[in-house]
Amino acid sequence: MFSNILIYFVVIPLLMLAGVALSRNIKQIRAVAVVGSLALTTLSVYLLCSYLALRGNGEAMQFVEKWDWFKPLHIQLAVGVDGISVAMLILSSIILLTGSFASWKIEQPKAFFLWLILLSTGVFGFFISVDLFTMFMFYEVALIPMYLLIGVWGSGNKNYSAMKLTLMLMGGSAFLMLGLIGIYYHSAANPADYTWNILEIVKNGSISKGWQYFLFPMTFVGFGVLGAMFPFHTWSPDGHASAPTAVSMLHAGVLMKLGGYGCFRVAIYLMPEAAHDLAWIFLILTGISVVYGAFSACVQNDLKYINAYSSVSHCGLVLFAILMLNTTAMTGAIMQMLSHGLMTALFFALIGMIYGRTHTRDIRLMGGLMKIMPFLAVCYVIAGMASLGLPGLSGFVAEMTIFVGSFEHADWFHRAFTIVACSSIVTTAVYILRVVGKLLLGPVQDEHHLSLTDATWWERTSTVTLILCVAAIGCFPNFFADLIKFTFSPQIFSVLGMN
Amino acid sequence: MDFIIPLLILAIPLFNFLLLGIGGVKMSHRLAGTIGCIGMGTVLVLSYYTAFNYFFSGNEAFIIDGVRKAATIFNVTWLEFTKNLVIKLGFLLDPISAMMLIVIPTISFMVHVYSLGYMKDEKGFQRYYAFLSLFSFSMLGLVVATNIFQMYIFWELVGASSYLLIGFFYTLPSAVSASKKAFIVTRFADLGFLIGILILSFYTQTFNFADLTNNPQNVLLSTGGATFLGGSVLTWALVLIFTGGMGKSAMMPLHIWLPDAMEGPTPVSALIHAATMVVAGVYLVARMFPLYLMEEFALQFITVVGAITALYAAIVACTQIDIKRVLAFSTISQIAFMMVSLGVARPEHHEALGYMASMFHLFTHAMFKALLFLGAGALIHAVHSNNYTAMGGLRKYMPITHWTFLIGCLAIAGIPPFSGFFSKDEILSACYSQSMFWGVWMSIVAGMTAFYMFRLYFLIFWWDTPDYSHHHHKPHDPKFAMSFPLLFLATVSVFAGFIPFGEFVTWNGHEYTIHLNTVIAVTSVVIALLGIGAAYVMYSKKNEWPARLAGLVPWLWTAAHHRFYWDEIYLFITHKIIFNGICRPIAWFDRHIIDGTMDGFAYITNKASVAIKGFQSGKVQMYVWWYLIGALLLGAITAVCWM
Amino acid sequence: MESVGSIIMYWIIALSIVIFSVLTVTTRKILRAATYLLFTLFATAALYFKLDYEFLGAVQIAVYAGGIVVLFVFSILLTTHPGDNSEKLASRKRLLGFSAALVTLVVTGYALISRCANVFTRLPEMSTPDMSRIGEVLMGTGYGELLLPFEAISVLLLACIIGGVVVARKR
Amino acid sequence: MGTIIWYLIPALVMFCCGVYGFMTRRNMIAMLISLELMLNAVDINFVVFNRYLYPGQLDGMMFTLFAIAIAAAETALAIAIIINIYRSAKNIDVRDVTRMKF
Repeated sequence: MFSNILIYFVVIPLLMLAGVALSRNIKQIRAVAVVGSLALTTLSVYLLCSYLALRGNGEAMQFVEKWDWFKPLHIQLAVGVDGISVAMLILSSIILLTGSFASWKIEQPKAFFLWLILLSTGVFGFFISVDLFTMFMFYEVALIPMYLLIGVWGSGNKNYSAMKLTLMLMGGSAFLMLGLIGIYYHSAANPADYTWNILEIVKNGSISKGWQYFLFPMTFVGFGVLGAMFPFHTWSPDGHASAPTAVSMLHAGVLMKLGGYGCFRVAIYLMPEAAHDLAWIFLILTGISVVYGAFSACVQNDLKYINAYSSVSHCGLVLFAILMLNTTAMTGAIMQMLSHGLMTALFFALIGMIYGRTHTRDIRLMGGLMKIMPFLAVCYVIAGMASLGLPGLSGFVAEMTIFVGSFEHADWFHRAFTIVACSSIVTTAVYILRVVGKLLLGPVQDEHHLSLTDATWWERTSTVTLILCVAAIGCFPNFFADLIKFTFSPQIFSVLGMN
Repeated sequence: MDFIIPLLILAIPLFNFLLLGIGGVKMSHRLAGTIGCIGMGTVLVLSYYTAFNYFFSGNEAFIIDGVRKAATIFNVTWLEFTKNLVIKLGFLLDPISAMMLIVIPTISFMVHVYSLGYMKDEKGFQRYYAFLSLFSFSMLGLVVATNIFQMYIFWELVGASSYLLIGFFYTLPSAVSASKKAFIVTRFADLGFLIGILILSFYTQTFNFADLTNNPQNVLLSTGGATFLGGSVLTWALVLIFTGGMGKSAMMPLHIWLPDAMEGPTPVSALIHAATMVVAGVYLVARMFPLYLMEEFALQFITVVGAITALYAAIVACTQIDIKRVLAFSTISQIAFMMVSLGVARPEHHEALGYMASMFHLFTHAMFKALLFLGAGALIHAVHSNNYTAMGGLRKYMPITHWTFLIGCLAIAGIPPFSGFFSKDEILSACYSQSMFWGVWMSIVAGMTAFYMFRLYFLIFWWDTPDYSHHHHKPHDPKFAMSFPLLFLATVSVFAGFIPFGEFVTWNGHEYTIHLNTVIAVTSVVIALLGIGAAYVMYSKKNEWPARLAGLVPWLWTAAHHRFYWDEIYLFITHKIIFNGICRPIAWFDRHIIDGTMDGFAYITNKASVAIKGFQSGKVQMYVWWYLIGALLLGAITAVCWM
Repeated sequence: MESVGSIIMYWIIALSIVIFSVLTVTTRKILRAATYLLFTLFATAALYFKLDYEFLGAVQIAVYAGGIVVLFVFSILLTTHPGDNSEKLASRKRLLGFSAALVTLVVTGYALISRCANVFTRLPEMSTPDMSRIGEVLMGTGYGELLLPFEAISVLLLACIIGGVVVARKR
Repeated sequence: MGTIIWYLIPALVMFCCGVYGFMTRRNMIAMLISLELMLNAVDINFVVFNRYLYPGQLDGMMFTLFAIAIAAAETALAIAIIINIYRSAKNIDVRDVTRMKF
C-alpha cells in the first residue's frame, strides 16, 4: 500500500495532524505546518516529474491502484492521477503552504491548524481518488471543517455565513450523493459487477441515455454549487467575506476547484452523451455567472465581496469552458482553475493582510495605501493585473485558451455565448481598476492609516510565492497546457469523441 | 540574420524593467537613470543596426530582385491551442517593422534622456524608468509580432504600461481616473480586437501574418461565404480588429481617453501618447493591409472614421486651453490622417500610395510630435502650469525651446522643407487620387492643423508677456539633458522629409519613387500658409479678435471647448446606464432575489421548526400522549391496509 | 384438560396481577404503590413458574422483587416525607390517562381477541429447561447463542453503575 | 384455561394500568413504577409466546432475562437522576422538570 506515491498525499496531512496535535506551542505548530506543506509541495513536484516520465504508456491514469474497503458495496480506496489531477495537487499544496504562512499569527493556532489540515486532507484525497465513494467522502471531509473555521475564526456576520455556506454546500452534496448512487446502480450490466471506480464505469459504459439525462444534472448541479454556478453562488460572497484569510485562500483557491474538477471528472467524463445534449442549459447558467458576477463586483464596496463576485465570474468561466466539450476549451478550463486558484488566493491573502492592518474592508474608507504599504499594494496591483488578464500573468493564457476553444463551435448559440463571456474582460478591468484606484491610489483617506506598516517576512513569503507561480503559468503556459491537454488526447480521452 | 541581436532588443528592456522594478527601491536616482538610459541606448544601437541591415545589406532573406521580403528571425512556440492555432513569440522583420525599430528606440531613448532632467527629484524615479522600460519592451514586441496573437499580447502590455505611466502621480485623483479611463476604453476596444481575432482565426486556422497576408484570396475563400447580419464574416472580423486599432489610436468615438491621458508625466505623453503607442492602430491596419484590400467596406469604414476624427479633433484643438490637450487633439487628428491615408490606399491608384504615405507620416509625425511634447514639457517645467494663459512672450526667455517648437509647428503645418510637408503631401495626393471629396476634406483639416498649431505657438511665445516675477526664477531654457533631445528631434524633423521613403516602405515591397504632385503640393502649402496667417493675425499680439470671434458663434465655441460633450456622454453611459442601470440592479437582484430565495428556504425551515417545537414541551406525559396517538394511527393504518 | 388445581392457580395469579396492577397505579400513597408493585411482580414470577420457566421466575423474584423494588423503596424513603400523600388528581388529567389506557385496552384487546381467541388452545408439552442448557445458550457463541448480547448487557450495567455514581454523587 | 389468550389478557390489563399510571402520576418515582408495570407486561408476552409457539427453545425467555437486566439498569439510573433532581429541587414533581424542552 505504501509503495504507491499517491497515498502519501493523505498520509502526510495525517502525520501533520498528529504533529499539530502533539505540538506544545505556536512555534512547533508553525514548524509542523510549514514543513508538512513543503513536503507536500515537494511530493507534488516529484509526482509531476514521474507522471511526465510515465504518461506515454497509453493508460488514462497513472499510479492506479485500488484496495478493497467495503466489499459488499464494492467500495474501494482507488487512486490514480492524470495530468489534471497532478496540476490540481500542485495547486493545492502551494496554496496550503502559502496559507500556512498567511495564518502565522492566528489565534488558537492548534485548533485552527488541525481543522485546516483536515480540510486539506480532504482536498488531497479528493484529487487522488478515482473511486466515486471515497471521492465523495473526501469531498465531505473538505467541506465540514469549513463551518468551524469560519464560525470560530471568522469575522463579521460569521455565524450566518458559516451556516449558509455549509448548508448550501451540503444541499449540493445531497444532489451529488443521489447522482453518485444512481451512477453506482448503473455502473455495470450485472449487479455483481457494480463498481464505484470511475475508470471501470467508463470501460463498462452501461449508463443508459435515459438515466444519464437524470444523473448528469444531479452531479453537475451538485458539484456546480461548489463551483459557484448561478444561481447557487450566494454562499460565496458571504462565506468568503467572513472567513479568515487562510480559509478564504484555500476555499476560493482550492475548494471551488473541487467543483469544477468534479463536474469534469464525474458529470462529463462518465455521462458524455447527456453532457452533449444538456450542455446548453448549463451553458446559459454559467454564461450568466460570468457576466453577472463581473457586473455585481463593479458596485460592491467590501473588498472580499468584490473578490468573491469576481470568483463567481471566473469560476463560471471554468464551468462554461468545461461545457464547451472540446479539447482546447477544456484545457483552458483547467488552466483557468489553476490560474484562478493562485490569483484568488493571492487576492485573499492580500485582503487579509490589509484588513489585519486597517481593520476595515470598505474601500470607501481607505485610499492611498500605495504610499503606506507599497509592497502589499504592488502585489495587489499584480494580482489585479493577473485577474484582468494581463499577458505574462496566468489569467491571460487561461482566458484566451477558453475563448479560442469556445469559438471552435461553429453554431451561433455557442458563439454568442463566447462573445458574451469575452465581454467579461472589460467588466473585470472595470472593477479591478476601480478597487485599485480607490484602495491603493489617490490621497490617503484615513490619517490613522499613516502609521501602518508594510508586510512582514512571512507575509512576503506567502505573496511572493503566489506571484511567482502566477507569473510562471503566465510566462510558460505551454508546459501547463501540454500537461493538461495530454489528458484529453483522443486515444485516452475517447469518451466524448472530441477533436 | 542571427537571432541574438533581435532577441537582445527585446530582452534588454524587459531585463531593465525587472531590475529597476524589483531592485529599484534600493537604487539611487542617478544609478536607476543611468541603467535606464544605457539600456535604451544599447537597444537604440542594436535596432539601428538591425534596421540598416534589413534595408541596406541586400541579404537574400530581406530583398530579392528589388522586392523587400518579410523575414522571420525567430519564432518560438509559446502556447499551443490546437495544432494550427499556435501562439508563437517571434521577431518579424519587414519594411514597416524595421521602420518602427528606428522610430521607437529613437523616441524612447530621447525620452529616457529627457526624463533625467524632467523627472529629477520626483518620488518614484526608479519606478518611472522601470515602467518606461516595460513600455519599450511591449511596444517593440508589438511591432515585431509574427502573428496576430503575439500582437494582441503586446497590445495588452502596452495598454497596461500606458495605464501605469498615466497614473504615475498616483496620489492625484485626476491622474488615477485618467489612467483608469485610458485602460478601460482601450480594453473595450480590445474586446472587438479579440473577437475579430477569434473570427478570423476560426476560418483561416492560423494566426500568422505571413499566412494571412501572403494569400488574402485564400482567407476570403476559407470563410466559405459565411455572412452575419448582412456583412461577410471577413468584413466583420476586419472591422472588429480595426476597432482595437480605434481604441489604441484614439479614433472617434473611442478617443476620449487620450486627452485625459495627458495627466501623465509629459515625457510619457511624448513617448506613448504621441509617437508610438497611439500609432499602434495604424500599424495594425498596415500590418494586415493586404487583407483589408479584400474588403472594400472595411477600408471605407476606416476612411470615414479617420476623416470624421480628423475634422473633429482639429476643431476641438482650436479651443483648448491646456497646451498638452491641444497637442493631444492634434495627435488624434494626425493619426486620423494616417488612418484615412490607409483607407484610401488602393493598389490601382499609384501602387497604394496611401500606404506608403501613412507610414511616412507615422515616421515624421513621431519625430515632430515627440519634439512638440518635449518642448511643451520644457515649457511646463519653466512656468509650472499646463495652460497657455500662464504663458506668453516666452520666446525671449527660452530661445532653444522656442526655435525647436517652431520647427515642430512648421513641420506639422506642412511647410516645406520640413518633414511634415512631404508626408502630408503624399497623404493628400492619395486622398485626391481616390476621391475628390476626401481630398478636399483632408485639405481643410490640414489648413486647420496649421491654424491651431500656430495659435498655440503664438499664444505661448508671443501674445502678451504675463508677470513671471512671482516665480522663484524667470522661465529659462532647460538643462542639457532636456535640451539635447529637443535639438536632436528638431534636426530630424527638418531633414526627415528628404528620406526617399518609397524606396523602403511600400505595401508590396516593390520600390516606389515619390514624385511631388505640384498642384497638390502648392495648394496644401497655400492652405497651410493661410492657416498660419490667420493665426498670426489673431494671436501674434494681444487683441480682442479671438474673444470676438468666439462670441460670434458662442454655441460652437462652447461645444468645441467641451469637446462636443463626448466625456459627458460617456459619463452618462457608464455611470447612469451601466453602473446605476445594470450593475446596481444586478447587485440588488443578487442580494435580494437570489440570495433572498436561499434565505427564504432557511426562513421557511426555521419557521416550520418554531411552529412545531411546541411538541417538545418537556412534559414527559405529553410525549406519551403523542406517542400513543402515533402508535394508534399506525395501527389503524396497518389494520385498514390489512383488511 | 388441565387439572383443577392448575385452573385455580391460574385464577389466583391472573386476578392478583390485575388487582395489584390496578392498585399500584391508583393508590395515593407512594410507598403502598411500591408494595403493590412488589405483589404484581411476585404474581408475574408465579406465572413464570406456572409456565415451567423456573429459572426465569427465580430471576424475577431475585432481581425485580428483591433488587428493584428495594431500590424503589429506598428512593421513596429518601425523597418523600412520611405521611405525604400525592395530591388529588385533577379530573381532566385522570380522564386523559384513563381514556388513553382504555383506548389501548380496547384496541389491543380487540386485536388480541379477534385474532388469538381460538388459536393455541393447548399448552404444549415442555420440560423445564435445565440450567446447563440455559448456561450454554447464554454463554455460547454458536448460532442462536447469546454471548455477545450478554457482554453488551454487562457493559450496559457497568455504564449504569458509573452513570449512577456520577449522577447521584454529591458535588 | 389452556388458550394463550388467557395469559395475554392479564398482561394487557397490566400494561394498560402502566399506561394510566404513567400518564396521570406526577411523582417521578410513581411514574417509574408504572413504567416497570409496562415492562413487566411485555416480559410476560415474550414468555407466553415462547412457551406456546416454540416450546423447546429459549429465545423468548432469554429476551425476558435481558429485559429484566436492562430494566434493573435503567431503574438504577433513573433513580439516581431522580435523587439528583430532588437534591436540587427538593421535589420530584415531573411538572417541574421541563427544562429540557425546545
